[in-house]
Amino acid sequence: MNISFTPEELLFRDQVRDFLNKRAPAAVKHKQTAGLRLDKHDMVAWQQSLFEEGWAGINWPVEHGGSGWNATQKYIFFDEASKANMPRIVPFGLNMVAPVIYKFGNEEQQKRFLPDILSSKVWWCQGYSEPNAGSDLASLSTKAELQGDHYFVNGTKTWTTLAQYADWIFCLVRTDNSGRKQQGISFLLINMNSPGISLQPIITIDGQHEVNEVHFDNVQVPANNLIGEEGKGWTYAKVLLTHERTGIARVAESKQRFCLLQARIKELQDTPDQPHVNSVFMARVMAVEIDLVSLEYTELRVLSSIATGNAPGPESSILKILGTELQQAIDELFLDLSGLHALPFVPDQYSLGYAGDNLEPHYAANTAPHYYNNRKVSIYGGSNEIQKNIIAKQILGF
Amino acid sequence: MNISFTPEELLFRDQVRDFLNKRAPAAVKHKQTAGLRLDKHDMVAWQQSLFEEGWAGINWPVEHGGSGWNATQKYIFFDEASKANMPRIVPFGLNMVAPVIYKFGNEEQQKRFLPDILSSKVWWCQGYSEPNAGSDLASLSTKAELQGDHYFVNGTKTWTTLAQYADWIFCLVRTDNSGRKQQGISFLLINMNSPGISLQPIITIDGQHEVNEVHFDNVQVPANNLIGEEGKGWTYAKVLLTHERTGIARVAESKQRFCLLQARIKELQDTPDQPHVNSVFMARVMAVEIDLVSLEYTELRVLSSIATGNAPGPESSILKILGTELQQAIDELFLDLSGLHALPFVPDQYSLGYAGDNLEPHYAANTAPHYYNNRKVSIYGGSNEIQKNIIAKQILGF
Amino acid sequence: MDFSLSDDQTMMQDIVKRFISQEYGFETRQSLLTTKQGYSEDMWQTFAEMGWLALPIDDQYGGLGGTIIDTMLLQIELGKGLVLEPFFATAIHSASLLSKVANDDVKQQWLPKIAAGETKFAVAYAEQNSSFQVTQCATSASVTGTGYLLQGKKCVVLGAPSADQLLVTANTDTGLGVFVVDPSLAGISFNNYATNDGHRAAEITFDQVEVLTSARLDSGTNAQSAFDASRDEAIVALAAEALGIMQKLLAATGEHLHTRQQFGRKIGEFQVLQHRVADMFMALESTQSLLYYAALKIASNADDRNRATSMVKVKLAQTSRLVGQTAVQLHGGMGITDELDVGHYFKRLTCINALMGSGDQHMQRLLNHAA
Amino acid sequence: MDFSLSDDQTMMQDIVKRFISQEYGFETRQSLLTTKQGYSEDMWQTFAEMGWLALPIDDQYGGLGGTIIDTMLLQIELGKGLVLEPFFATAIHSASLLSKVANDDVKQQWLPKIAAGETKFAVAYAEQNSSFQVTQCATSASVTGTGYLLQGKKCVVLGAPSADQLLVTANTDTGLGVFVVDPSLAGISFNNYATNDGHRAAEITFDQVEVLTSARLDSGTNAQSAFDASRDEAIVALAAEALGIMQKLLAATGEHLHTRQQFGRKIGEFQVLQHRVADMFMALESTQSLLYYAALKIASNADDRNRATSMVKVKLAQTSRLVGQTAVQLHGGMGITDELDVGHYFKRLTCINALMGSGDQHMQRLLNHAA
Repeated sequence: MNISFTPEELLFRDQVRDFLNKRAPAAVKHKQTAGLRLDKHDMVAWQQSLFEEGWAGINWPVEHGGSGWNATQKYIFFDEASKANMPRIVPFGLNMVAPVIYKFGNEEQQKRFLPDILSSKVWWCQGYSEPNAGSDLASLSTKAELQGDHYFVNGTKTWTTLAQYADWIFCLVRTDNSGRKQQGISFLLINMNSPGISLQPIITIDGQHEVNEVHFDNVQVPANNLIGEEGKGWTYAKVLLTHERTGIARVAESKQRFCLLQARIKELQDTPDQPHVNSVFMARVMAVEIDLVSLEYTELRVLSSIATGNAPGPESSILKILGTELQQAIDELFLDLSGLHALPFVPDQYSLGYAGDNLEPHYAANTAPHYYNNRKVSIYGGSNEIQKNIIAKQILGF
Repeated sequence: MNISFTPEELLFRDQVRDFLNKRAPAAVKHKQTAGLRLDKHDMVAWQQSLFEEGWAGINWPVEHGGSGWNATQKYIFFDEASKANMPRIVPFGLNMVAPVIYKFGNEEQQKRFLPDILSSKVWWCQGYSEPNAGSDLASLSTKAELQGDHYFVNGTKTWTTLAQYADWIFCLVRTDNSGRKQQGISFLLINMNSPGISLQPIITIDGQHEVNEVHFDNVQVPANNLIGEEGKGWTYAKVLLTHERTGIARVAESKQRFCLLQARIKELQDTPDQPHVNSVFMARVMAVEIDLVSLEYTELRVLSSIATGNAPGPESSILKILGTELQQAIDELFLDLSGLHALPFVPDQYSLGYAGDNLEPHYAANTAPHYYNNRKVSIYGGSNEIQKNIIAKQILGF
Repeated sequence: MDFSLSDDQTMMQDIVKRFISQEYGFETRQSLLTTKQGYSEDMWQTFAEMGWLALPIDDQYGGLGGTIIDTMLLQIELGKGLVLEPFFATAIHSASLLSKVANDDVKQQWLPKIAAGETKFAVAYAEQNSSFQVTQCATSASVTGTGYLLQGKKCVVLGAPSADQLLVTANTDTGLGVFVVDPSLAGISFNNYATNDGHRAAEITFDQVEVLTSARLDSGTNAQSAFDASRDEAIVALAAEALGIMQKLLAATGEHLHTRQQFGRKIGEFQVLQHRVADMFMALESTQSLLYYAALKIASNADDRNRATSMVKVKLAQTSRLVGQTAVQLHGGMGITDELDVGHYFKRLTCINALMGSGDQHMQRLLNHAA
Repeated sequence: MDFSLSDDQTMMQDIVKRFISQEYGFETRQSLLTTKQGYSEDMWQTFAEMGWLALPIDDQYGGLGGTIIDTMLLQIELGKGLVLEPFFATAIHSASLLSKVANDDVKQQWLPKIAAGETKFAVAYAEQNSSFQVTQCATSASVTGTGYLLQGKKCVVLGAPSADQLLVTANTDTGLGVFVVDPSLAGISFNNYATNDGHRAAEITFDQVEVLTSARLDSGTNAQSAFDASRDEAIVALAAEALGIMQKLLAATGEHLHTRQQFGRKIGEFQVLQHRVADMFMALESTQSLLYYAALKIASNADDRNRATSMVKVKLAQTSRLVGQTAVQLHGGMGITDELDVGHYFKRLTCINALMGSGDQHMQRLLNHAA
């Protein structure tokens, strides 16, 4: 057991740092530091810079264009990228649909879809949740009926993140109603330009349009867009869900935000007579820092265990719960550090080229919307309550 | 709405203070202040001093010898008694079996039992819990079969507090097995000297003999020791349980212990370079103080509501949960204030006439055993989990 | 000792409750949110007619002379309606500060107008580096021949965009002063904005603003202690509003648990969620108890009053987060959509927490006080 | 970067695990509790034969030269057995302090004897008003013609009743000193007692105790920093022991939830209790992560090492309480009876929390450090 890096690993780290210094888009860095929302262009620009370096397929097999990194290299990359204030990778294409395609898709599908995912040319979104199937995902009812060479899809998906940017959607659809509800679910890829698809924006309490309802009204989908076998969609998705949960922990992102928080606290501590940083608050900051170190080591232990060939157990649920609780705890610290100054709702201030006056103190801007929006993280990806059920089941068998 | 006392109430308070100054047993006060356990003699002496004043039946109807106090007077009495470091009243006789006897017993039973309870001449204990019926009290199986003029009782009661002191035990027994499990339960008074009763001490992790198993081996009990009707025992007990829960909150006792804690903190703060009182610890102390004020006002609101004729709702469960959590939080503060010095297990030190050397610091003695023993308070009287079920049921109807 | 309400209080409570449920529904509020002003002037006049603006004001100044308990009861019900009108800024905080800091003439001049709904006020006290205790105040008022020259910047002045008059704190050579200032004076500029909870506020810059000597209200009184006392009353009012909101969130969550089905049953049948609701209920009861405690201590000396209001603010920081976050969590994704009321209650609770000192700041005050 | 164990480590772990489950069952321990000595001398010799006493000691002093990771793994398993032998006092704390403070001759004199199970030590450092940082030390060592005169009182000296030698901290005119002292010297008196977790300790009074100059071990080293470093190693060992205990408590609770029936079903079927077990499990994982973190930082500079051990101690204060209290709660009344092992694990966890600084003290150290 040791945590020091080998000379090769240190070399790799320098390479990553060099890349981040020279190639990471500056506009993205500004927005990240100022707590502003990224738009589609920002996210694509960042991911394409990775693609050009051959680093887009971080978890992908080498034969499909993966980076071929081991667990330590991945850790180094994400750690350095987060220190450089780069955003996480939008997961829907690169980390969610791609693994299903390269694991369960046929060769034609792999050739058709994977290159554009790797180069971030095509934007994907996820069609899992439905209005009446939240945590009980398997009870979904969007129907796909095979008629000749096409499926005809009818139903509604919801909480579809950034569907307004998407070229394609991967969906769990019901192709059979007879057996257990988990059976009869299939995994279907659907072009968002298909006639019969309509979007309805859902505005969240931070005033943003991030999620959508996607309606399918007799949408015609070529049968060769079905992944694997009919009725096996649930199995494919489950493999992915475990992965998704781990990703949701977002340890690197939390480290990044915690560093920003510490920098802002430092600024304030250097200001005479400032009222926000007191010993009660600092004890909460320290408690979060301890949880952050703990979570980072938990993640490293899990990655190390997976790397030595163990299957992930309840750990992915632990990472999901603790990771999202930590994100929310950091939000609360930002909020409380801002005090009264968190109240103004002026989302565009501090963006480059903003015409109005920016309100001081700068660190308070958008802390409240961020806090509001991030209440989602304990809800989505299988609510934290569901994760506890999963952990208990793995320990107790109940 | 107001919290000031009327001149009559202030007069009453002075009367109580005067009594506590002059008549409350000094030995009891010493033990309470030193955190030592009280023995039977101490508890009886305290209660008999109340009896001599006509104040033993605090919740009793006047016709049976009750003090006739209103809610405010009761509050004043308990508040003053706790400030004077007096212990709570042992509930089994005066507060638990007595109400059942004066509400549901016949005149002969009232004459036979109530005077000796009021004067603390006879010690009662409670026979509810059984080894296989903990939180699920209604599944009790101790059997009482009527043969002629006597019941024959067989079974085992457990967690029977201070049964080793007791002259009588009041029991829930099963007289019928046919209907719902709550039916067929009867309320029976049993003399502890009856042949066939045997005690088995249960030693708890604080090294004390406080609770017992009570075995009944064909114990013969006169049929006129049955309270009310056969099969109605559950109903009688439920009336009592709500009362018990409220009592378990022990707000006055928590105030008393918190005052002791503050006095000890004060001593330490006056000691140069002491290591135990730091800002992190003091923030916890303050949080407990806030909860204490909150709980006291919750209790006052409940008492005021009951006094104006409302039935107690989920409030008694709230008082049970918050009151026991608070007791345990105060235990933790004592423990942490003591640090390393909580480790020595020398239960007899600091008692009057103790021959050995007392270990310094004095306040650390017995803080750990107290903490260990008090883990019971969130378990007994219907575990706090059961109380939350009750609250949820009253709010949600599930 | 008596915790029951008078008949008058119960009646008032019922009237407000009925008004809110009949006249101030969620749709009404949603449509007000999108107006330029952000609230309804008609509604404001109705508040005046109902006597709510007059309630906290002394009867010798055109008010109804209600007690803090009356204000508390009113605020609980207004909280349930998430009212957008600048009631807190004008009728609570400004009226209280005026009552405590001004002389009789000034009170006769302004309080009846507040009570009648004719004049709105806002208190401009917060600054970038000020705490809820206004011990630091960078805005200055320097003496001129005819009065004072105000210089400085105030942040997050609630109700400022609609205010007819401002109460401004500023440092003078004789300590903290409170000034009544016409917002249209030369040298005053506003940066108006909406707050996260849909209310309106402004950043106000005072650049060489000339005011008359008579604008200073605290001659003969202590501005610091008047501000301190009015802030404690404001805290009780805010905590009451928060309690009303939490009551609404508990009710909404209970209803949702009866409606929403998952895994083939009502989600309210899951024991974990049942206990979560029990936790919410206990949080509510604890808050209510400390609210009563603080309200009943408002008439005590400053130390006891400070202590009691800090206690309720610390508890509220904890319970309002628990109740707000749990309500959102149990509503699932719907809980953070703009179309459901739950998220709006949650946002208002969050903002209340940030007003008049955070839980941490009040805990720190309690610790400093105890040390 | 690598978190896996070596084959040797896995083998050692298995051996200790098997020994504890076969030779150190709960009944064995219960009977040792009631003996005068409170532990088994035979067991101690077995520990020596197994090489456990030698494990943390350098191979040049008769030890096996194990790393802190090896010690950690050993302690996790010993924790599960709740061993009563003074392993921590002698083989962990004393051996570490000797290694860091003494010169080569002294180490050659004592460390092989510790490794062989021939000599037991105890560290007498705590005093009534001392903290875990031993910056305050009221016990004094004043220079005489031939050596020093010790004067003072030490509290809660773990393992003292069975110790052959004491390591005593005392203030000298050149700063903190560490002395090796024969407990039978004139002027030393013991007040022996059991501790809450069944271990043995003593209050030791030094009344004009004469020791030779050579008794002072810290000539040429810094006693304060040696003590500091040995304390950090001791904290890792204690946290590892606590982790082993918590693993046992989780397993026992899981089993109980499968056995105990209430309301006609296994109590493990209640979702609230399931989630409580999930909380215990998460607490365990968090503790383990910080334990690894601290262990891997032991070789770093003092600042980083202090920080890491304070972090694990803060987390442990929280998780050990959660796990211990939940295990007791879920066992119901049985959880606090002397006859069930659960209560004994709970007591040991509680005592570990109080050793080497409470969670609050370590949090305070972290805050002071950060400020």
